[in-house]
Amino acid sequence: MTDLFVDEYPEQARLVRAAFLTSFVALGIGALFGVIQALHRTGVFRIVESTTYYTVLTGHGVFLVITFTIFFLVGLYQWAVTDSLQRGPVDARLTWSWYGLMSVGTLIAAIAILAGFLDDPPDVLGSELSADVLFTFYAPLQANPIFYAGLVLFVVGTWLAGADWFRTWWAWKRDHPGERIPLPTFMVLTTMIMWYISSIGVAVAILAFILPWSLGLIDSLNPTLTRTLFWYFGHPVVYFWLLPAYLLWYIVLPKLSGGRLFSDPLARVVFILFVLLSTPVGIHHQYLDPGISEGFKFIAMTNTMFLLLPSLLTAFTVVASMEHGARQRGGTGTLNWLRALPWKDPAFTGMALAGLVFAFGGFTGIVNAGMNINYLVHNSLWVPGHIHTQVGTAVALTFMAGSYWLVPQLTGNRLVGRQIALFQVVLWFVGIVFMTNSMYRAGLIGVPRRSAEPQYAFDYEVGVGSMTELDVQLALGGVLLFVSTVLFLAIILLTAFNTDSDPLVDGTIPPALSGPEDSPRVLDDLRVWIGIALVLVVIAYAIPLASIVDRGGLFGPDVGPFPVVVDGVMYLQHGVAYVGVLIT
Amino acid sequence: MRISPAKLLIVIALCLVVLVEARTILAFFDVEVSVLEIALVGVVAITALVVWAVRPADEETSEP
Amino acid sequence: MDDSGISTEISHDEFDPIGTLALIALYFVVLTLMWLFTYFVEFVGNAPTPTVLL
Amino acid sequence: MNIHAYERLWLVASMVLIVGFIVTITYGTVGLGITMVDDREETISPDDVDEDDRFQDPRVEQVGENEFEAYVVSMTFLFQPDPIEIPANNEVTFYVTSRDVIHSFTVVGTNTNTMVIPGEVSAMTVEFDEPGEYGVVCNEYCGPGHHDMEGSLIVHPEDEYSLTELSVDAPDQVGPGEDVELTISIQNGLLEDLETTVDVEVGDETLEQDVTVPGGETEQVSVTVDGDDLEPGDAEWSASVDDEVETGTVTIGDDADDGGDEP
Repeated sequence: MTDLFVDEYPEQARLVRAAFLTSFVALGIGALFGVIQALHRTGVFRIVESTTYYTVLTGHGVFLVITFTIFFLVGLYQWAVTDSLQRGPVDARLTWSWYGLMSVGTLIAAIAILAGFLDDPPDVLGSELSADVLFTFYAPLQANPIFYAGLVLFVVGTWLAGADWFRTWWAWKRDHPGERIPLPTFMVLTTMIMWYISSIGVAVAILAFILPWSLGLIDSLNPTLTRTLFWYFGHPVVYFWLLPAYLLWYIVLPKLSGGRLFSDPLARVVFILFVLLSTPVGIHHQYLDPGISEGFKFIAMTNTMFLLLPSLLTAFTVVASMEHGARQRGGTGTLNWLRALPWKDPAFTGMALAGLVFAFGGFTGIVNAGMNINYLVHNSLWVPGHIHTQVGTAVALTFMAGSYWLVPQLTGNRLVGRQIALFQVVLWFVGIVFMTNSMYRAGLIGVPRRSAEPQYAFDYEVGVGSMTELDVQLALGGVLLFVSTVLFLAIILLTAFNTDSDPLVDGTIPPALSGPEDSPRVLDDLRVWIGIALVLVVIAYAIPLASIVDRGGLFGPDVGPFPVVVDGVMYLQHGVAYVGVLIT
Repeated sequence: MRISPAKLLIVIALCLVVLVEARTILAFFDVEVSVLEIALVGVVAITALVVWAVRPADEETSEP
Repeated sequence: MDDSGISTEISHDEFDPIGTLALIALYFVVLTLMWLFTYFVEFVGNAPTPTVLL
Repeated sequence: MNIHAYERLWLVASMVLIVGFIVTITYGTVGLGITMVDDREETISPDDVDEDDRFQDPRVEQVGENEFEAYVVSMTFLFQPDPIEIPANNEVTFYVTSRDVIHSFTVVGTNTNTMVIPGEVSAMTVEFDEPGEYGVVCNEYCGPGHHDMEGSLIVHPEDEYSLTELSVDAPDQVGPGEDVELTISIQNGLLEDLETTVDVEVGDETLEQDVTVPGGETEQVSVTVDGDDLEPGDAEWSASVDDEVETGTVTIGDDADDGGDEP
């Protein structure tokens, strides 16, 4: 057995542990908020006021899809770069600065969000402290400026993390001239290129428009423009969550299966396709937006459909790698080899089940990508169904499973409760099936997402069964997922304190069956791919953005702010006044 | 045991998936099954599965 | 038995991922059927849908 | 590059799938005529919604044979008009704008669904075949009362649909024995002529009068009730055309007679 990561790179292991700690704290809070919502919107049990539901929803979104996923990503990528290049960063101070910046950013945004629970939030920077604007913060809904400032600091932190990894790679390259980039580092670098290109959108949206507007420096903005800039970033960000899971599937899963990665060249092609195609697709979130022509929507759709290709290729490569493992373990037959896989290993089973859910969640993604079929599912409960199968399971469950393999190597402690860990990942799988099945079915009959009380004066036309049954199913799924999260956190916590033990884990990664030497060197020439990606972005976005600015103006047709304050009374009075006008 | 506890657990999980989806799919073919019926079928199926799994195999073979 | 449980080493040229091909072919069929159902039954059957003024 | 034969096969199959999906969507557009909400409408500032011809008075209008337009304003947390009433089997184009933040206009259980963005007007042409009452919801988070934002869409059978508006000019008071004269204006919002009957009741007296209102015009009908047939005191009156009803009270005789118990 080789040296553990923690023994070889103690400083790096410390950083990865810190990143995972932040990530898992966010997971705990986010999961608690999640179960509150599952019980609230189905009317099973309401612990908060319906107006406060949106504070919970904002927290659930931001803490899970920003803090949990991205802190896990930076931890995992720090491990991947260090482990595959076999060296630490050039300057550890930079490493700790980006971690610090990301943490401070998160903390500031979290304060703004959690202030939503106060009865009388204090004034900060000239407006009430609150951020009930959800993860998407669509203007003209307005949060307190510190919410946006926190997001900016966080994103700048991730940029510095990327710079740190590039610097490590450049230093490695000087010592290893002519060598191919090790696959894990290749994945890290390509992910970060995609992130740099895509986060330009949200940076411009916040720095040029939303932040100055929330500070009162400008009076008006163009909601279609900020929304389009958000989605320019908002779709690639889902790949920013997904690609670390892909890294685990390509690098760790074949090893856990007892085999080797089927094809290193195709893994590289897949990541390059993500660099090229992740960004010029964001308009597919705006199929039902006025102010954007059908032609641009159609172009976004074709790009999105071709973005299926890397995921479909991944399905083959990863399954083939698992099959290779199964056959090396003595598996036979066309399908009987599935029985030879190491199902008792929670790390393996978690990732395999995550992959299975991802394959079927992928179908719902295809529906979301289809332009006119969006009329059926847009903003219905179908969409969170999709999100929870993809980021909520493919990504989250893979991260949990990966932690079962990685945390012992980062701490030098043996994993506590391997059988409970197996139960935990299977419980997550069952929970997500219950919850998302209900969400998909409810979405198809028009139940909206993001609503505290989706119960109205009319009745939904439920094809099979009843609305009550769908509600109970959703709530049950949510509770199972919450229990599963608590189990996961408990296992990790106990493992962290399980110091008197030796981990039963082998951290070596076997080489791929078909190695990098089988692929053209141009795959490693990152400048080429950056260039092509930028050209594609310009082609996909230049004309739509020009058209939006031309129609509504850079600062919009006089659209003022609507601060979302905790006290909903003002809004209700506003509404009642209009009802009054209507009646009289 | 005919299969390992880990595999039994996963087969039960997959069983639950089939049960959850079965009602919707059967309804496409105009077969209406109530929640109670499907729950009953589920209990019977999973019990049968567990009983089958824990009985000793005809010839004891070690798990791969 | 070590933790990985590997009993035979299989090299690239010996490995024929026939099981993967079978699974992925099944996936292809399932995707196609679900797509056709969702588009032509769920979506087209959910009228009215915004159409062109003829 | 060294790619396994099966993987090449899967690559081809994947491309077939992708192209198949795009072909299906294109068929929806070209074959079924489904159009996306797009940029065909001019922008409008939320501040100008109240001055805009279409949106200052949110309503349904007939614009051609079997063609209607519905102008809808959404705001925190309601839709105007509410309910929206349209005929079945007719093309109805919805124009929806927002007075404040981003909303949606979603007719639950149908594909009639659009985002509503301040500054923009969403336009959708649909034809409802099934009469009935549909729920309208906002499915984009718009503030703390988002879940209360609900409206309704009533689809009337084509032959029962009317856009008739009624207004009545009636005296508050007449002297003892004087005639009561009601002037009833009937506005026909449809393009077809409206042949109908005006029913008037004053006190215990009932009168009927046939009237034809040309499409898009307003006709006035005067109805006179002989004052000698009416009891002194407050008399309830009502005038109705089809489903529209106006009511009021006329006092017959001197003020002092009514004893001061105003309704």
